Amino acid sequence: MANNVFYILAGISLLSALMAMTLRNLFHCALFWVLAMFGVAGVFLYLDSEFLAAVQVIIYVGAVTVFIFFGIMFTRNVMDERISVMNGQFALALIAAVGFAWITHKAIQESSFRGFEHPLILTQEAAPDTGKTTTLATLVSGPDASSNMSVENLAGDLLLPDRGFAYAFEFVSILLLAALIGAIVVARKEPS
Amino acid sequence: MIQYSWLIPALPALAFVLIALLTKRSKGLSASISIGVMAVCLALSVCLFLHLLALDPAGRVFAMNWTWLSVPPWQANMGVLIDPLSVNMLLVVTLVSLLVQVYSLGYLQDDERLSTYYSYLSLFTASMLLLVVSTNFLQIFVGWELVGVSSYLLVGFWYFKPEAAEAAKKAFVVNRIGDVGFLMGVAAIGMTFNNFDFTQVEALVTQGVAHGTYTSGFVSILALLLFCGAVGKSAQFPLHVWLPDAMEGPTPVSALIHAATMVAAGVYMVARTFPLFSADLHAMTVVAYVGGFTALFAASIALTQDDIKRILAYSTLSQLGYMMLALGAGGYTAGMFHLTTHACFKALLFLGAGSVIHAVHSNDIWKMGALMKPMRVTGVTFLIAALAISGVPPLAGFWSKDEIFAAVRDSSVPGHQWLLAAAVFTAFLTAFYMFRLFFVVFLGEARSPQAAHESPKVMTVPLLILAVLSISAGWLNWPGWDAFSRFVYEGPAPHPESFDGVLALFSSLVALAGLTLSGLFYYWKVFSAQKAADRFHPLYLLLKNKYYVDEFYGWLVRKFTWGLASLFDWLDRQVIDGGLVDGLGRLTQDLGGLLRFTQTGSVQNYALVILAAVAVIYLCVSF
Amino acid sequence: MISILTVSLVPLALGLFLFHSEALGPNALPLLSTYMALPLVAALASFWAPARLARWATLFFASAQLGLALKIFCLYQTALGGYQFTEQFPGLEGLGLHYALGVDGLSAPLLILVSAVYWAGVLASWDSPARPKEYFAFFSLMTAGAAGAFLSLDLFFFFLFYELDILPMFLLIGIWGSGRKQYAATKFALYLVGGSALILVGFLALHFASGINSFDIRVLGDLAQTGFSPAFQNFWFPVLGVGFGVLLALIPFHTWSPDAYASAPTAASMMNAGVLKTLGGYGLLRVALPALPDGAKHWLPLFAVLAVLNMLYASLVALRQKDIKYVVAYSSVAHCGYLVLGICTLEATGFSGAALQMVSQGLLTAFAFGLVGLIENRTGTRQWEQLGGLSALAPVLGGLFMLNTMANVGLPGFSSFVAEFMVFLGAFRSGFEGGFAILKILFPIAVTAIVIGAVYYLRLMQNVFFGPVRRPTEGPFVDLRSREILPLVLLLVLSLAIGLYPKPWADMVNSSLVPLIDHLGGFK
Amino acid sequence: MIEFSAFQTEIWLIATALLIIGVGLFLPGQKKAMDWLALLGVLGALLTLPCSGSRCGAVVCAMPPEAFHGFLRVDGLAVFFKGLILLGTFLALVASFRYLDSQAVRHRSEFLAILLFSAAGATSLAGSQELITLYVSLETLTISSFLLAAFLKKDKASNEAGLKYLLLGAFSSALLLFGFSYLYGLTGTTVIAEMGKSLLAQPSSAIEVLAVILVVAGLAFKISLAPFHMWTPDVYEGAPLPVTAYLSVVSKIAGFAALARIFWVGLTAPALLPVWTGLFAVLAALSMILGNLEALPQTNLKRLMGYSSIAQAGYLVTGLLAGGTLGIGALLFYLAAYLFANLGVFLVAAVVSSKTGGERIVDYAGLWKREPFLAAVLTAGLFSLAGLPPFAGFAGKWFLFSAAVAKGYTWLALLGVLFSAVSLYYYLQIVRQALLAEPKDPSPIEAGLLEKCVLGFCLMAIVLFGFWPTPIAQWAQSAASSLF
Amino acid sequence: MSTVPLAHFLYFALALFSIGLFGVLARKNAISVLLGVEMMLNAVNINYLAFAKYWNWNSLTGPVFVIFIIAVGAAEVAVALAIVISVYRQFKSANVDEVHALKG
Repeated sequence: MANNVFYILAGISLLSALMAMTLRNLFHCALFWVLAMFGVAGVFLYLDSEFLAAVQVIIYVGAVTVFIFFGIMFTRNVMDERISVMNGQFALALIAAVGFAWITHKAIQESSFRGFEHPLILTQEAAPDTGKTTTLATLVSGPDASSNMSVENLAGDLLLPDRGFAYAFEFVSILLLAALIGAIVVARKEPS
Repeated sequence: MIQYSWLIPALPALAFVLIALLTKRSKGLSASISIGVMAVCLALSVCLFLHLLALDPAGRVFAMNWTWLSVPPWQANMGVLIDPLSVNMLLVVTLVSLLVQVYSLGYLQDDERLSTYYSYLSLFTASMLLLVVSTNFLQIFVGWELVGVSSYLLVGFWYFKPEAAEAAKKAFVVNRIGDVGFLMGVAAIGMTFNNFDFTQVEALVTQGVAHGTYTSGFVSILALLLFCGAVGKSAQFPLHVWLPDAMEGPTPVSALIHAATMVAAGVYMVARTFPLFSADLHAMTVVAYVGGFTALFAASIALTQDDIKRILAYSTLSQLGYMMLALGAGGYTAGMFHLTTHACFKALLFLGAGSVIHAVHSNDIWKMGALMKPMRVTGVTFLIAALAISGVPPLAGFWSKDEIFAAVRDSSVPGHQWLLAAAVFTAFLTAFYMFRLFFVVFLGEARSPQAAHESPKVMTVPLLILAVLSISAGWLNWPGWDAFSRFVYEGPAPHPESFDGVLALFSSLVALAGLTLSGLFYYWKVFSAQKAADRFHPLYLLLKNKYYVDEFYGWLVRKFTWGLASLFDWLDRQVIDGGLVDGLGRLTQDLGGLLRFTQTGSVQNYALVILAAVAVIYLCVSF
Repeated sequence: MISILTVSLVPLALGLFLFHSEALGPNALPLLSTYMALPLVAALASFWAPARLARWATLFFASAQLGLALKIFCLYQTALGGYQFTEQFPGLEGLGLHYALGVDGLSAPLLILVSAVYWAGVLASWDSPARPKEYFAFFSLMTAGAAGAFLSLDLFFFFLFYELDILPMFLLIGIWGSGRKQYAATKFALYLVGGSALILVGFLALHFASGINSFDIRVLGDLAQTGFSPAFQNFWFPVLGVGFGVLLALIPFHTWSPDAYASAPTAASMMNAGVLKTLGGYGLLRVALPALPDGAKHWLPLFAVLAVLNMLYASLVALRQKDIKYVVAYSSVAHCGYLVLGICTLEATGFSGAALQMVSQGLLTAFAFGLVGLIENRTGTRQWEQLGGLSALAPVLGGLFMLNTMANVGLPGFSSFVAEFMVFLGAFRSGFEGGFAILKILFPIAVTAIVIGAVYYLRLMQNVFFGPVRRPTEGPFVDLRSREILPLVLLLVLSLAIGLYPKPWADMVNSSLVPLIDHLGGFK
Repeated sequence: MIEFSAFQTEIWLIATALLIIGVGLFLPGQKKAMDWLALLGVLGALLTLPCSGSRCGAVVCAMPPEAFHGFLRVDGLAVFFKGLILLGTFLALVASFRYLDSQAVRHRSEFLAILLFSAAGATSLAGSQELITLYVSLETLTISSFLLAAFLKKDKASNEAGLKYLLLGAFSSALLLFGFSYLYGLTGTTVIAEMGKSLLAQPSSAIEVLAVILVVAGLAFKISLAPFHMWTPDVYEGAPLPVTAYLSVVSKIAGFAALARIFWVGLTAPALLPVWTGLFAVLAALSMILGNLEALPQTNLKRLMGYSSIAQAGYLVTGLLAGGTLGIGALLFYLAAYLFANLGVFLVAAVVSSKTGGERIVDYAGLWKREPFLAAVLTAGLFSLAGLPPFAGFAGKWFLFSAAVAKGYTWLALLGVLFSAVSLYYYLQIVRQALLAEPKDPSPIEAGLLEKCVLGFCLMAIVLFGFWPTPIAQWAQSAASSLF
Repeated sequence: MSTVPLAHFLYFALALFSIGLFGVLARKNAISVLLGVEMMLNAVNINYLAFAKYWNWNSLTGPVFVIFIIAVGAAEVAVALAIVISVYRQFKSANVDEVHALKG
């Protein structure tokens, strides 16, 4: 049952992603794209990442789509249906995308990922005599839900300096600031 | 005495440097330096000669050596070798040089570049003397090249005359062709024996042949390589073409270089390295035949020439051919003897011719005539020289030519009887063309537009001295006394040629016959030369055009060398540079131009390339 | 004139004697570094000095360098042999680089060549160039490159100094040249960089294959230490050989040189044809042969064929040239053939011949280019068909050109005779006494070059200086001034010094070449 | 306690950027102030380096400062990279002032600030020891670069460059992330060193190889290595000149910082090493060939420099794949040489183009007559790029190729030197115009004092590194040793 | 509760990635291309979370990475839109294949 939820979500996502990438009408594309993002958010949920699912919905489905609709509005003639929406290398692109998928699929098939029917955890067994901490791992059948994956922990990881990601977190704000300033400057209409 | 012998080549060299660098401005001073030095050299040579005479015949060899260059295990020296052969040559060279230099004072008195002329002459004598006293193959080659360049400079002395410039170049290049062989020979000898020294190499050759270390065939190859040089320098067939053209130089130069001394260097070199030649009959045969052929060949050409100097030049060729013939036939002393006597009378002939040219300002014998009267000294001395070269007894040429005949007769060269016949016939021709020249120029009717007059004393005195020598030089080998042969002969060469009365008589008759026939044609006019020429027109044309050898060489050079040069030039410009080098550049650039089209400007193409690259790389890595 | 002599002789004397003085002590200054640095100083000085003083500054340092060269030559102890006056500073130990200079019997005469051509080049361009500061600076820089390359014992610095020549030469051709100068300059630079690409990779291969962390020529040239396998040597020798061959203008890699020389200003042609080319032969003798003896034995016969081809082919091509400078340029290509042939004998006499040929052809080619420059300067043309009978107008010029002709023809008395003769000796010995069999055939062919080599120069002499006077411009014709003669005289005197008494020179080069032959092990 | 010294460089840069924005907001007319502020900020950041890199001088660094769980560590290598990045930024800034004036760019403060943000991203990248930190830094650098490339809004080319760079940049970082995700899947960590240890312990698998290839693709894009290079000429040509200068140097250096760190720390497993070194060798060869050949027919200087930078990436990767202190040291040295040479050229180009408005090669005709000093720097820079002595590029190439030969990549070295010879041809095209051709417009071009000083500095560095490479090469080697 | 194998998540992500890829490569419109890129980033996110869940729950690295990717992606979209708008002003088109003045 629970599995089926995943497959349905995945199916919806992929289908709408496909639509989003192939439909002629850009507006419809954007809508399907939003649907696909919802599907992905659902999968996030399924992967016990409620918080991220929420972020996904807020940021992508909310903010990003708004942005994109903005963009669509600005670029008016995209609604014109007489012109092909695919470029000249459409066929090659298809082959490349399918080929890439095929290759990667093969690689995943051959890999050790294939064996994991259940979520597993890797417990680290410190081997005191050798001092190695992370190299040897034992695979144990993990608990179904994790108490670790909480917003608090996540926030802790992101904000506490000793957890390491605080720097990146701070830095991403710089990135956002730069992007914001830059986007404003670039997008602003220059007086002639 | 011997220890000062190095001064003999050194003094003229010093004179050259002095004149070239310091005294160019003063003609008189330059000439005095040069002539003075020559006189000193002559005196030194005479002293050496007397010194040697005083010694025991077995101990007349002295050598001094200074290391000039060495790469272990060999070393090359510069040195002075004093032995009868070289002293004989020294005497000839210094004497003729001195006389010619004095003569030049009159001949070239009006030339602005007299200083230069004397500097060149000094350079020449220095080089020639270096060659003469050389102790080894390298040194003789050095001298050889240096006389070549002096000859080049002197032939081209009047460089503003295009013919002179051309002749100078031709002389140099043709000599170089001979030098190819010579150089190979010297290199081969030096590297085979680790030695360049004449005496040591000769000893090694003798020993080596005796012990079977070296085959006589090998030695004869060495000898023939050396002989190539002699063929060039002594203008033997087929490298004779330069000598007649070299007559473009001032006449005293022709007398000195192209008659008496330098051209004889080839003969001297063969004599000097005689043991190498005599080690094998093949080498001797080649030498003899080249000499014999050249003698006959050149004499026949001389019959029809009109230029006084060219007639003498062909005569020189012919006489040099005699000398080679003698050496090839084994007549070591005969060759050297003829060299010596020839130096006297041929120098005399040329100086005489110079005197004539000086008087009439032309080289064409048909523009001269009846000069005996205004130019008595010249005429008489010229007659003496002509008689001498024709082999009329008892003048110098008679004796030396006779010894050559004797040597050829006794030679072991196969077919020597034919060579003898050729030599005798050449003697006949010699007498004929010499007296043709004499009769046309000095007797008969006057054809010169201007009145000729005798040359000044400074020119006639050398003529007189040479005339005396032309008469008397042959007496050195008076039958039974054989002073010359005994002096020069030292080595293991075959016996000294002995005088043969029958042969002498016969050859005298032949010479007289030639003389008489010539008189019948050109003096008494019993026969008409014109008619004879018409009668044998093809032959006449052939002789007149010198057997078309020059034309043939010209054709060869044009077709072959020039063609090859053009081909290579084309190859260089069009194929290597234009095709390969620029082509490679162009190809690279075109390749770049083609590759540009991959840069389509479409960003999605780029993305596709990235993805394709990832896929291809992955596939390549996995399989 | 007097001031030129003063500015030349005073520093010359300084260079000669300063280091000798007791007060300074024998090693007060590093001799070789100073030698190498002098042109660099000159470059800086001429760059910073006022334009009109640039030439004086350069002349000053050039003369000092000449003095120093003579001093090194005199102080070098032939009897001891080996590298002397060595200087060494640690460099990048991790990369095996160090700054090491030394001079041996092979390079000591070459230093004289470098300095003489430098000095002569400065005087040869005394009043021609526009922008004299840059001109003299670049010229000095070229010299520094050549000097450094001859002195370096470390391959990195050898290569650095060698390539240092390319940029200034490019600029000298491109800015101060004539004719198709841009084409020639570009071609020159590309060709030489292409050739040096091979050299560079070859050097690196030597270094890493040896397993010794050193670029020292002395170390890499010792097979006992490096232990290169024959297969390795056979592979890498041609790489280095072709690399140096490009520099030597070995056919078919020669086409850069006529164009470059013909377009370059006189002094640059002198330096480049006289000195830079020599570096190719030097590299072969100094690096390629000692390090790769088996490879050399394997490949030298082929190079010998190319060398002989150079001698004949270039001479014949020279015959067809209408531009005097091209004739001289092809002549210099032809003369490199002797050099290479000497090396290809793999034999002591041939080696000595090659070493002397380096010096000789350097001096004489520089001499020839100097003269051609003067002819062009006087007549305004280089096409010999437009010229004739110049001897009548300018006897001194004619006389010098005559000497040049004779020297290039290889007449005894000039260094070229000695060198070429020794090359022939070596070729014979190698061919007939157990060396390379192919030299049996090549030896006679090579000797014929003395004829063809003579023809084009004699023809030039005949056409330009003999015969009736012919020239494109009218007006007074001034014969050479003493300032113009002076540099040529220096080159000539050096050539004559070798040609008249070659023993000390030959002994000096032998002191390093005989050990080299021993090292190569002959043909046993 | 947070060790600020581990990221004080970035703090400096960001603070300066914010200050400039402030100036721009409140004193919009104060162009000079912004300029000097930017320069001072970079210089200040540069000054923070020696004390953050190591307390005992710049060369050896026993206890590199680290922070955030070791995710950020300023070891010797990081110091070196940061130094280069800051120098590059400084030079690009100097190149931009006059250019911005001549193009009448209105948002000067924003331009400068974004440039500084971008530089902060780059320096931060150099110190990152962990993929997330690295990714964020990288994106800061890249996204700011997109903006800079598109900064000339009225210029079609600039817009096109911005768009192309953006699309391909985003695409390639998606590939990179995809690769990272598999690496994370395989190792469970994003700390590069731990990742390396973990990979060492497991057998090689296809997905691992694929992940590595994706990472290569993502990062090769940044250093414009063929065949991931195709954006380079278009973007270089279209972007504003100082931005091109910045991209050609800083972006590339940062890319190499990431590559060196990820590959030589994270992916050294014996099964992987030959895969990616071999791969890099092929890509390097391809870059040299494509970059040099395609540069030959170019007529636009910026575009030509784009192709040139592709070729240079090829040479540089030679050092990367050779590895060891020798290879990475060579890489670092050559980066330094490349920095001065390339930026010297671009600085000259900026001065010239500000005066003439032209960016074609023929616009440099007769530069020698118009301003000899510019021509001299241009020549030296181009010759250095071609690898000719006495310039730094020569020593650099020597080190690079000797590292390659030492690792058995002789063919690559041979290819490199041969194509260096080819490259000389197109560099000479420029030099020929600058030195040998006659100017169409003989009016002098005067460079400002600052520009002259900086150009002089570049020239000095190019020549000095060429003549005496030892000190800097030693420093580079010791910096490289912090990887091994 | 969940028994979906890890590989299926991966396949899902892969499919999504490939669809995005196709969009990037084949769509004319710049906005569509951007949508494709974002889709690829989402696929990456799925990978991270899947690995995080199946591999090692203790560390939050995977989710953290996802957060950063989302943040950076958002910034990217902002910048992208700005540039697209600017391009549109100049080229009067937002079609990627019409923006190819720079080439060769």
